[in-house]
Amino acid sequence: MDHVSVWLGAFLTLGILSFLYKDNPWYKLCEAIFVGASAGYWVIVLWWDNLVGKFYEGVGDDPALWVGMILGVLMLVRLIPKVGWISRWPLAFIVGATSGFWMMNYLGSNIIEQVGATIMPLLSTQVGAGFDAGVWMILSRLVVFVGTFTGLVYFFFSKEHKGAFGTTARVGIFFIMITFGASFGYTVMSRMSLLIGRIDFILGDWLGLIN
Amino acid sequence: MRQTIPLFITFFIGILLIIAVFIPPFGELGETFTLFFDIMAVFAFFLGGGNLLRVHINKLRNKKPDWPYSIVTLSGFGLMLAAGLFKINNPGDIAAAVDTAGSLFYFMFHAAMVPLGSTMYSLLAFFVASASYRAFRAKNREATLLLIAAFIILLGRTPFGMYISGWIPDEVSLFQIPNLAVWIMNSPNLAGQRAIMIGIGLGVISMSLRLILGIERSYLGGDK
Amino acid sequence: MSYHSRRCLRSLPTITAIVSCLLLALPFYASGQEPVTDSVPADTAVVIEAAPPTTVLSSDHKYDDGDQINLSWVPSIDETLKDSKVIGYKIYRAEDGGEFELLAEIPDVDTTNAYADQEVEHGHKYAYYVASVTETGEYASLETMPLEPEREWLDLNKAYLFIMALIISGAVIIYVETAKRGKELFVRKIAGLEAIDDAVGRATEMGRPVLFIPGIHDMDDVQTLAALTILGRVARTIADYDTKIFMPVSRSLVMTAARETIKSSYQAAGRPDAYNDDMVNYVTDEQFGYVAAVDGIMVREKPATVFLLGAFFAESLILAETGNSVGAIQIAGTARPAQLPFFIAACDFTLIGEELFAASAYLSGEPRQLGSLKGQDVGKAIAMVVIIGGVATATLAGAWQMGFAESIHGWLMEVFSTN
Amino acid sequence: MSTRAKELVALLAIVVLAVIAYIRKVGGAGPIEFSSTMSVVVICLIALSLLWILVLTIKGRLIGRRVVFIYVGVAVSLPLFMSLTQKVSPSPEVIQLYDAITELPEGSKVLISFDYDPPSAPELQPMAESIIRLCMQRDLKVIMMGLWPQGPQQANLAVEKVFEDTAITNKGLKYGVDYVNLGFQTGNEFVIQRMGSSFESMFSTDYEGTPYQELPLVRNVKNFSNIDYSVNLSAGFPGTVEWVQVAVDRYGVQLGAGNTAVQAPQMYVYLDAGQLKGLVGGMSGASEFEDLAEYHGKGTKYMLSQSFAHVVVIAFILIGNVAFFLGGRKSALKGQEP
Repeated sequence: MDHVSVWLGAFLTLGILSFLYKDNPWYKLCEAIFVGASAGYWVIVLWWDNLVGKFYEGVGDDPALWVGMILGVLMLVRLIPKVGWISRWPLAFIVGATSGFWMMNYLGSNIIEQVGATIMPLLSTQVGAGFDAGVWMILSRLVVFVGTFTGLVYFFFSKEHKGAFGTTARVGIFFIMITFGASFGYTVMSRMSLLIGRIDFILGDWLGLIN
Repeated sequence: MRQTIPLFITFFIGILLIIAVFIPPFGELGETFTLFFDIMAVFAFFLGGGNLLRVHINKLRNKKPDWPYSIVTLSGFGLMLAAGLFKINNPGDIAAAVDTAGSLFYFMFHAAMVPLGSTMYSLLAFFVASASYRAFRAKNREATLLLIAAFIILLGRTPFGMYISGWIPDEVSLFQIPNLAVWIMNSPNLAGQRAIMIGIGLGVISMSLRLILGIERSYLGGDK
Repeated sequence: MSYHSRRCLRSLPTITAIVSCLLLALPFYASGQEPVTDSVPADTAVVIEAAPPTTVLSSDHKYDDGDQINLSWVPSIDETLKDSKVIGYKIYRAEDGGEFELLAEIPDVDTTNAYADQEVEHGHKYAYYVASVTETGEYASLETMPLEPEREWLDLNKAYLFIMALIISGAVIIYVETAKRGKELFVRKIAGLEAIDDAVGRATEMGRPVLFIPGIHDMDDVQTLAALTILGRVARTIADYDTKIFMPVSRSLVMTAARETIKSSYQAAGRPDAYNDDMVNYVTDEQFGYVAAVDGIMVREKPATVFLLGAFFAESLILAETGNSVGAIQIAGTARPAQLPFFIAACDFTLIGEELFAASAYLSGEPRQLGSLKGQDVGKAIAMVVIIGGVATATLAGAWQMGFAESIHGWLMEVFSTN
Repeated sequence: MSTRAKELVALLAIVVLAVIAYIRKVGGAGPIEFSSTMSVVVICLIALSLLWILVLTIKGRLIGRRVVFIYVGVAVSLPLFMSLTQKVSPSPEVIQLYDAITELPEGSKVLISFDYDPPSAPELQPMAESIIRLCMQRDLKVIMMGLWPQGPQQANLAVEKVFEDTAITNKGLKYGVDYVNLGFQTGNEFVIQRMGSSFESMFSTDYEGTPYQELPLVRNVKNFSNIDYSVNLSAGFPGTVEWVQVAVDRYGVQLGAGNTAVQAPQMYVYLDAGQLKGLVGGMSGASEFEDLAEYHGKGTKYMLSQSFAHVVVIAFILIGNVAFFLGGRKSALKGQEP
């Protein structure tokens, strides 16, 4: 890396880190650069990839893309107050498409797949295998079964969490909490790695203090 | 009228995409609609980018607090725009990809945006620690379970986990912390994840139906 | 049943047998031409190093748009020999009786003896042959009969998916209708949502703004839609209390949609004049550029209440910790399990997964919307029953090999698989 | 001295130190490395000061955010100077991925999708490097692509890094024949879906602009059926979830994944259901993989820093809780609980 980009990188890195101390002009400067440059970056990406790459180069083969173009232009109609309400049409289109598309996707991958995966024999490794599961496997299968079931009870809206139902829901929230704990524990690792990468840049690439 | 047409559009498109799943010739409809969405996003950006410009120009004009930073934002925006639109300094001239190595756009991205983005991201390491110190308290049974699980996973991922629990005999090796960490990931964590995922699936279906059927219409604005 | 149909049924096995024999034999009679072996040099003595594959069969892929033909063959007999020289297969195809062209090469001789040709189009006929390949030559099989891929208008593989969709949507719709007729429906309290009024009230008392962050995804994410539906309710409260709301967003489309939403809430509250487009501002699409800006806004504007609802990724904790450090009350919610622990740690109330999607219905208090929540509970109940029944039958079928349990389990696995 | 003056002095000090270090670097001085005695002393010092914080917290004096921040910074930086190494024991899901690659016959095609950007590189880049290195060592063909705009750049960086190893360079691998970078395509999961019928329809040229048909390695690759194993290196959306939902569920692709540690827990669902064949999670996963592949790169080097940082976080959780039970509970009862 050449001197300019290393120094620039270091200047910006330290500027962002200075936010940890407090909000200050250095951070504000970095923030301003970041917002301006990245907004510009995304316009360019949208421009070349979407407008040129997908529309301009694709519309010859697929005239249907004009629909997207028309909907896009309709979005701008809001700048004309008199007919501004037409700009709700593309919005309605997006809401309909997003709802319809994801509804079926979530039904498949989140409900059917997951329910299917929970159906496991408790006492055997697989169906038809006899009593061949070890103690730990039985325990694990039982935990997955009970955890999934009680977790669903927790999300039940139609019944107050009272009595036996409440106890089951409470077991469910216990499992959900363990899930969160596990995610947290696992995540901490990741977060530290990012910082290690930055420090490696400062101490290694910039200052040459470490290998 | 002003509400009926959008409601009809939402209904029609929503139902169309649901049915498309079952009709092979419509199989690529979702894909096509994503293309539409991508094209619409470009036009939406005229509004968004316009808004960004307006806010900062206003700040400059009215000399609001911190107005000098608006100059930086606007010039950063302009420079990136020019660099990308005219492919300034692009070794492969106008036909090459905008982010070809050596171009001004590439330089701006790697020398400015990458360090900024990575560092902003890495602030998380600090916040994780401060949240751990302040908020992860065994206040009640739920919080205690969360803590214990987090703790075992954390320990299981460091060599200390092995040192601490190395004495545990191999017959019950599950209780050695690294193994326990794996077990937590594979069993109780899996169960919790599944319950959450199934719940989310149902939540999405129900909300989608409310939107498609027009029961939920707050996003559409009023009749005026 | 008529006599004729019964008779037909009785002879069905025989007919099937004859037809399949014919089908198997077809490739051998399919073409009078000699197989193409032009890669073997003609002027040298022909040494046949490997036998060609046999019984090459092409069949239409069921329930598609007529865009796939499945090909299978019996591998070259040489593969069973120890010193087989076969290094792979080449597949050739002719479209509408034209020239045969190389379609694909399959290097892995051990495992593959099938190929799915997805480069076909409805309305054309395709014939194939497969050649076993050695270092020096190719040995072609007979050609298949030309086959036109068929287009089906209904994907019967997805019949169960359709029924599931019907049951769950049906439940939602039935409850919505029941509620519309005026039947009282009970929905339990959700803590995070009960707190919204207080949180907005607090901002009013302190004279500080409410900050609403709808996640970092665009309108094509359902979580963003959920956030906007909640925004509709929150903005209504804000309009009633006359509090300031500020909403920086990272997507232009979200900006337009959020403006519509807030505007309509202000209209519904009878205060359209108090609405102002500057309540919602676009910042940048870049994830961490947006976070840098929002963090800056938080420390400078010091909002009293922060809503973090929608699709969040790594930025969840950066935003939540900064919000916490300025002393804001924070209400968060996302469907991303990995980010939930951070919200739980740093925010005052957290909507977990499904609660995010249920929130707007719950907040509206409208009977029809509450009805939809009941409907999704039916889905949950079905899932719970299936899990119990499935695990029970699987256990019975697993340990004791009970016949009835095996068939129920088998059926459940068929229903609950997307493939 | 006013706060402002103090801040300025601190800033000046940082600048001066940086300039000195930079001059030192330009002058050709090598890196600094702590001896093992020195390392142990440093570790003891950190431990002692943590104890001191524990005492303070029990006494009811919560330390400020900034002190916590300094600890994190120190815990991450100092180990980078140390010459200690740390033993790792590979977890089953990492072994599964390693085995999946090593069991492939020579010449098999491996597809690697780079679905991350530079901010996630510290975690995923070491994985990318060691997976590519392993493939090249075993004479597998590597096809790279990205669903994230910056993915292909990361792919090139990884290949460059792998080529620094003479054992790999000596193989005389050729671009287009032994490895290829197809570049980025927008469209998220739809790109995967389209690839199910034709790679070429999504990548008409490679990253350099060479037409698909002119690349000997992929010329005959129609779709997933010509790929023997796929690896998805993912930092979020689109990523492993989408690859599983589309490539695995619809096209039966053999898929392994490298994930950031944040995402990895969600993948156990897929691992358990057999939809994923192998998973490398986070930096520790990367170092485990490096251990299996017998090459010690950045994953191993960073691991010490990471373990340190973990210990600091664990210490802070412990301190917080000990103080909560011994003294802080009173303040909690008084309603001052954070």
